[in-house]
Amino acid sequence: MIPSRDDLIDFVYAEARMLDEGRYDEWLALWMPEGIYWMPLDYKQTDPDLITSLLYEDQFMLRLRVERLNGQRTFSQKPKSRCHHVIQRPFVDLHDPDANRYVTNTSMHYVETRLDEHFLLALTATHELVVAGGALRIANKRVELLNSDAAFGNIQLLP
Amino acid sequence: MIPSRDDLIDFVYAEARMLDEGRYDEWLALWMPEGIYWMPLDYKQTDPDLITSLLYEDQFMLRLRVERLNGQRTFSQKPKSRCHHVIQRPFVDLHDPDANRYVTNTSMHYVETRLDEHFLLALTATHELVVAGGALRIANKRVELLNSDAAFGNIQLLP
Amino acid sequence: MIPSRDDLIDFVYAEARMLDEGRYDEWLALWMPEGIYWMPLDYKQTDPDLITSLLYEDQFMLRLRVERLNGQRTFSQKPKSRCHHVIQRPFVDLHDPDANRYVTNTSMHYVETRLDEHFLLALTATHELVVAGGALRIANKRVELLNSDAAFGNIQLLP
Amino acid sequence: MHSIDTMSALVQPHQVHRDIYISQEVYRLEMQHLYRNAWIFVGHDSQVAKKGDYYTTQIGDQPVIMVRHSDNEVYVLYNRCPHKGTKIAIDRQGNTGKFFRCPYHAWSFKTNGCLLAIPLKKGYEGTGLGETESAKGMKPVGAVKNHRGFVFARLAETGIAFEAFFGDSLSSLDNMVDRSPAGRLEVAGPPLRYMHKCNWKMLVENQTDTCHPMVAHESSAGTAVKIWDEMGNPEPRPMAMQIIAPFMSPYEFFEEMGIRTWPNGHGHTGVHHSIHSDYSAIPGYFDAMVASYGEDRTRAILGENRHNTVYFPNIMIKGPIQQLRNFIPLAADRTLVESWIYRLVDAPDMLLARTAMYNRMINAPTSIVGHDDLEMYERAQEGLAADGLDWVNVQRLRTGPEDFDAEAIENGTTERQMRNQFDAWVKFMAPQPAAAARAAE
Amino acid sequence: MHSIDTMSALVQPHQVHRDIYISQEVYRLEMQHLYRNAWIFVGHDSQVAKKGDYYTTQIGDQPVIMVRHSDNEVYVLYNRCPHKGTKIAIDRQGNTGKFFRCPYHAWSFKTNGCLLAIPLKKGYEGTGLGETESAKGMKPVGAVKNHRGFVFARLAETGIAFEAFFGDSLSSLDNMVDRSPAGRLEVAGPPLRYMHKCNWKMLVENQTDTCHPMVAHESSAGTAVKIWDEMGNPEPRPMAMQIIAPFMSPYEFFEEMGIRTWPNGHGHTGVHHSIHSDYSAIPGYFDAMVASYGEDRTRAILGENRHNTVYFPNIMIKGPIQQLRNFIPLAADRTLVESWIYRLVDAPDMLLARTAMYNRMINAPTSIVGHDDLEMYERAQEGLAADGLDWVNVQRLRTGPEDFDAEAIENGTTERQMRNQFDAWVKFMAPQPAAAARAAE
Amino acid sequence: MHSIDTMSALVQPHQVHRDIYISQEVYRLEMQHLYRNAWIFVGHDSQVAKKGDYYTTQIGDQPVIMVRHSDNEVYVLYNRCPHKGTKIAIDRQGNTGKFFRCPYHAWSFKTNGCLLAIPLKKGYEGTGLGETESAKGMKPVGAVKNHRGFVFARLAETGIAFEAFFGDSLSSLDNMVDRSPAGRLEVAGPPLRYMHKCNWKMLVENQTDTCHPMVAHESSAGTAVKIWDEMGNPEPRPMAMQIIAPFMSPYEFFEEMGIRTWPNGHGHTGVHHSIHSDYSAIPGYFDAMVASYGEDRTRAILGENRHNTVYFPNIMIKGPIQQLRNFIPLAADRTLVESWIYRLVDAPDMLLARTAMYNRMINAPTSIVGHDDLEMYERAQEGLAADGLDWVNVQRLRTGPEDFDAEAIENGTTERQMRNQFDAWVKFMAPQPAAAARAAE
Ligand code: FES
Ligand code: FES
Ligand code: FES
Ligand SMILES: [Fe+3]
Ligand SMILES: [Fe+3]
Ligand SMILES: [Fe+3]
Repeated sequence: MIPSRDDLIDFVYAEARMLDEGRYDEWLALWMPEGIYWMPLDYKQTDPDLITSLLYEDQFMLRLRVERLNGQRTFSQKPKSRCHHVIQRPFVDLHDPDANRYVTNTSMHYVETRLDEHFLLALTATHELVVAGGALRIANKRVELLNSDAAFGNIQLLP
Repeated sequence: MIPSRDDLIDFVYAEARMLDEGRYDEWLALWMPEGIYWMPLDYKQTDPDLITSLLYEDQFMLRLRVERLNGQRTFSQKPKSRCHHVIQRPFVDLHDPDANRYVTNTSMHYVETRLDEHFLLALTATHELVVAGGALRIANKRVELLNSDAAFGNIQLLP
Repeated sequence: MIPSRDDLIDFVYAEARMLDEGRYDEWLALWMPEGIYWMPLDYKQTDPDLITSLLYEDQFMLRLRVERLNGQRTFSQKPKSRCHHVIQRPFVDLHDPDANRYVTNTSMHYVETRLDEHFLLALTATHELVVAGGALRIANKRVELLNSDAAFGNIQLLP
Repeated sequence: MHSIDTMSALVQPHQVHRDIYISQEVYRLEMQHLYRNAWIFVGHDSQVAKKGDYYTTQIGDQPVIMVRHSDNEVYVLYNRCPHKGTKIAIDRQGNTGKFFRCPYHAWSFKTNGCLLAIPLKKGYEGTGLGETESAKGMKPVGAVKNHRGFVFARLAETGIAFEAFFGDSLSSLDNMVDRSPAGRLEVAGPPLRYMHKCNWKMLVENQTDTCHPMVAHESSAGTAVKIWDEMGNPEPRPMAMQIIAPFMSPYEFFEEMGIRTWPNGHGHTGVHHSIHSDYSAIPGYFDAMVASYGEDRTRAILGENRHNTVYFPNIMIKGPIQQLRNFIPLAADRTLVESWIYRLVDAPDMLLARTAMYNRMINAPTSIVGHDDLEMYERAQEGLAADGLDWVNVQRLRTGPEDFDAEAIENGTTERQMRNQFDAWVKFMAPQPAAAARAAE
Repeated sequence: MHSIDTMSALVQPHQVHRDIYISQEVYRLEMQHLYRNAWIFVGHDSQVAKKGDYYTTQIGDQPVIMVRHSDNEVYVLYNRCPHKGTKIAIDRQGNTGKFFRCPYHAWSFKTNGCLLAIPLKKGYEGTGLGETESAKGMKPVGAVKNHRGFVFARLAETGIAFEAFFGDSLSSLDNMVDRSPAGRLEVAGPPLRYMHKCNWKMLVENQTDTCHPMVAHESSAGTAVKIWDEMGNPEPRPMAMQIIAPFMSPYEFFEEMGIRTWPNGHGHTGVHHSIHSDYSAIPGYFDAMVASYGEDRTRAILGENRHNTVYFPNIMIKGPIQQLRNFIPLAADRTLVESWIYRLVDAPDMLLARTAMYNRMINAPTSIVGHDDLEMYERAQEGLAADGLDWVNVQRLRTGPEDFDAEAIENGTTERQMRNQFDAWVKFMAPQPAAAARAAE
Repeated sequence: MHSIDTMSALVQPHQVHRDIYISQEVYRLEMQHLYRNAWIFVGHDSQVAKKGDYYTTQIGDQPVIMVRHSDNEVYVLYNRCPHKGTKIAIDRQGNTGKFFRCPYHAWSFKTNGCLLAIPLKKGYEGTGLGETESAKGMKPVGAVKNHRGFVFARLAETGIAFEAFFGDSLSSLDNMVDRSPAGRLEVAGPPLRYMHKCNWKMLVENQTDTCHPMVAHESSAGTAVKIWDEMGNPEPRPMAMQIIAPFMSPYEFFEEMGIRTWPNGHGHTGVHHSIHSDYSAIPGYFDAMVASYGEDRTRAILGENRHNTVYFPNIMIKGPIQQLRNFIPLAADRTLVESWIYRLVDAPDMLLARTAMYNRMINAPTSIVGHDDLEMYERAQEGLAADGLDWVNVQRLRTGPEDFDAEAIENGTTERQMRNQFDAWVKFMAPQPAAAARAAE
């Protein structure tokens, strides 16, 4: 199966919706086993390994994050946070069926709220997608906050 | 006339623009006579009737709302508020020409401003559309604020 | 070359991305020599000349603005500001190949950040485009802030 | 600089000083004295129907938890762990089972606040923990009273008794409850939460301000009447029109409506009739009432059409539609208004449907009527910053000295109830007499 | 803790204490004393051209309305209803017809503030309302003066007279107005509104700070010159270059420009020439002036090229380009700058076009030149939090005692005008002499 | 109202008054006294490796610049221009070459702060500028000490000496540095910056609060263990599990871990072992250490597994993983936490990789473990507003009088280190003895 550019774009829209609707099992199922969710700390950071990131998580950590959200003793989630994306139409930066590599670039605003507080993050997501098992999958996802080096309070859900 | 998915999407974009440009007569004309504009108060609220909503308005109430905005003695609108939408591409959740039922789901940010104040609402709108008189019409519109149970000041215009 | 509606839309997306990525030389190259970037001060302002605007700049002023950003002695840009757009799908308001005139209308949110501060502007951009040298060019760009008459701190980069 | 001793100087019989609305110092003194000495509404016991159910809220600026204990009584506890101060509960409501457990170090407490257990307790042997306040557990407030489902509390250990504080004003609350064939109300959903950038007292005064509707609400109610006119006044008028149209009633209507004041700052509009009088009857309701109360008693109950009853200091109820509004003071210039509605147990749903419609039409942040009012409050909060005039006038229909310790009924456009509130304000801002204290024991 | 008595200690001849900029207490004292005692700019009478036209603004922290009364005079009233304090008008401007009507209970007032009517007035019979301040209506400020279209007001009932306060400094204002062949200005559109997170005095001082342009504006003006160079300096230079290039003038230019100070804190740069001197002539303008004034007078008027004239405490005008900047103090660390421009009646539009361009290029929140300055102010506001040094230095070219009651002209790089402002600051922060008060009657 | 004299009354041996956490007045007094008298962490000298390198930060509420001077020493200067107060540098870091230049009027300063030049200097001839503080340039702080790369400063001119203040507690810092085969650390990237709406002391106390992990972190660490279980506990456990699992260790583990306190408020957990003990060995590291130190010394260095070492008042280091956390007080209810990591020069990258992972997993605003803790702090900040109880309890394992001037080792679950901090808090909030001052000369 060779995804069209629209397939890639639809995939990114659908992924954001899964997160907003809290459909985390479906969301985890989108990932390749080696997939990494990376949110750099430094602006234009290139090294994920030897300097700190905000997130650099494999499937185990992502699963832990998701399961924790529903834990009975997860006090920072009583009451629960909610999140919401408004994403601009993704750019398809790479569409290479032969290499089975697809890359999109998406500007978005992410709002997270809990009780009477809420905050907005302006960010750009880069999705590395591949086709596996006849469907698109996330090989890697990089989320760059416009002000990644600013001071933040809790960011509890996932942009 | 059978609307394409793009027709549905274009309709939602066009509706938001009418509201931002204050073309309220055109906007009211989009509605079916029985159409209800519903903005729940409770998160995931299902009952519009026996618990409070933020808005649950029929065509009479919507017309009242619109006419009031231009009243000479409408002090809360001197000076006038302005509003602005940035909407994500709508999802077409239902496209059923046989039943003449069409449903879209749209993430959006709504900004309202007056004098030096302004606020942003993150919300998801669900449009129930039908074809009537050869054109798309709003059968019902549901607007879910991400933080519908938060405390708000005046929200004077319409998301 | 006759641009399709999608070409016009893609152009507006691409322009916003250039600004966010600081590709200013490319961006300046998009403009016609007589092109004016206008940001009115008054709501629905019609006269750019005899009352004040926030911006009404020709190519010389835009080039000055861009070169200043990288100056060694530009203290208000040490550290640098960053900006980010999330734009709604542009409306094509005019598509007139015969007159070689094309107009789009685009709702967008603009976020600018520096150090720990950031602010969001809700605005609507009107692009007047023409085809020149076989490519789309900006004949004029008008940016209307929803609250253009509000009080602002520094707005250092370009929506 | 204000102090507790200067407070009485802010109130004159015919006017009050603007600092009462704009001074943050006065606000702090209100929290320390008025909101400690007076009985404050906490919540409705149907919000904590089952044992272990809790609801987190505040009394003045004090975070508290209302909880149903194993003895089935409702307790009100400070929301503060006696170990290091952590709030025990953050959710607006929930069920904690048989005990509370602090999320930080797991000290646990019975639902009446008593300390239940401390992990690794041996660490406190020989430390004298037992002599500290901390060992007592979560502290309860000074006094709690559940009046037919409505829970009030007094923070102060001693002070005026519940009955002495409210006296005959409870007749409005009773009438609201009596309107249920079962004599019981149940909360219906969450409240509207409407933020006001103004002082809380402006909202309370507005509840008996009968000279503003035809002016301030002309934009909403007046337009509604106009549109209905253009539509040819079709009958029957829909609920929406029944609700909004009366806001345009003429001055005479409000004059004749009448206002009653009770001691300690309580009072109500609508002695003789109200904007709620002409709501069309709901099928089946009258019969259900008669079945419970008999016809005479039913007519007596439904005959009351009290409009707004103010319970000093900061709530208002509408008996005929089972609505309660809580004006929560957050700062001198910040008030959160919660608007609650209640179901009349055993009455037809249609009454609740009308009440829900009233709540959203009139009191939502999205309500056109609410916009009219908020605009006035926020304009006043800003206007009072002007040095042009230090006093706010409240003397309409005050032709001589007034005795607020006596119940009185007057012309519906008097500002007497506002004066009554300020009389009580001075009384409960002051140190409370030991006598009253004894009485409360 | 600061009090009115400690204020003079904050000012020394050669330096001022940082608390003058960063203490919120000092800010409050400024609002209560300085902004009451001094004459403050309110607006231009062309903003309220017709009877009933009003414009809402503030004097210090006082909300006021400037309105054209039926007698065609301009009145300045506190924007506060005498009933319960509601702001009478919220729009920035409008026309209220023959009277103001409060939106809350419809009390109405003539456009000079006098109470006109109260609905259901009989409700006040026998109440003694007549004896209250409220019965007088909307209160006017202490004194108002319309000087050739520019409206100033003094909040205090008594105090220094307008002429005594401004004296010969009015020559700058007069020159700006004289530049209209009709001797009249008209406001041209809304002002730029630029928020500064710094103290208002930093902005006022910057108006005569002639040692900063070549440094702080190198990034904008310097880059402009560089680019123009690269383009081969084509002539004629466009307006934009004529406007921005002079910011890079050398120190000598500013030294020779000269600075004049007048009593009571007023003063200006550009005694002999200014950055506005070399603006290219506008076709038809000179002839129009000669037609009105004759040639000699015309040359005299246009010969003045005063750069920035500071009217103490908080405005600056640029006569040659008809611009006025109002530095509105919102807090110790918050200042709103409004930049207004005016049309020279009967002069060619091209002059106004240049002025509009100057305004947006130099003073907009989007202006690269504005960015240079704001960065300095906000850095200073933060830097003054450092305990390293308690004083701000203002002693450039102060070689001995100075008498600010005498007009003086000095080297253009002196900080004398800053010192002059602080001399006036101490004077008008203090209680005003009764003598001056009498003089004002 | 609080004053410096009332501070000691806020601390009792077994409990501390809530105002220590919630009073903004107490916060201001802390800035004026505690943060002036104590030695505060500024930064690591590898952040300013080359001459002219600077780093902008703060000491308490004072903006300062750490800079490498031409003599290769690190200086700490107030970030404030002596002319008009402009901050000299705004970037978080940079290189200024041979001198600083103020962006407003171009006064320039050597990198040790001394005034270098003033443009148009003749303007100050005969003004007496030389006699002012301004002429001295950018003011340096009272005292600076670079201990093996870690730069500390004391704002006060006189006071306790560095060695007297830290004493034997430096053994933790030394051990962290010794873990580099080269005996040197280098900063690795920017710090995490995590905003907390709570008092800074809550965070410092939490560093030795060994009774909270198994409770507050059950949600994160407990869930990790559970998931790993479901996966059948595959070995070897990945780094992530090695890092997070120990948070669920039982009380016994923390009891036996032990706590040591030193005079002046310093102390650490993990005397005998810690949650870092069982990290799997990193290939090549041990050999590299032996090559530098020999085997015995290497075993001694790596044998130390101190968990958290608190350096009073506001930093914590983790020697085994080369992490430093700076709890920066912004207000009574606002604290910015910076979490820094360092590279062990000449050690394998894998150690730094593990440290970077620890930092993001445990201390990022996006960290699930961080969410657990912040929730507790912010709940406590709000809960302390409750009047229910004025005191915060700190008496675990305090069975009698304690002498904090003597080093002590106790059961790992004691709150002695918290008490030790408050003992030092009282000491350094008070005026410092001249004796100590002399000692410092
Ligand atoms: S704070 Fe509640 S148990 Fe420690
Ligand atoms: S407040 Fe203005 S009329 Fe009542
Ligand atoms: S403020 Fe630094 S040189 Fe003037
Ligand atoms: Fe009302
Ligand atoms: Fe400047
Ligand atoms: Fe922890």
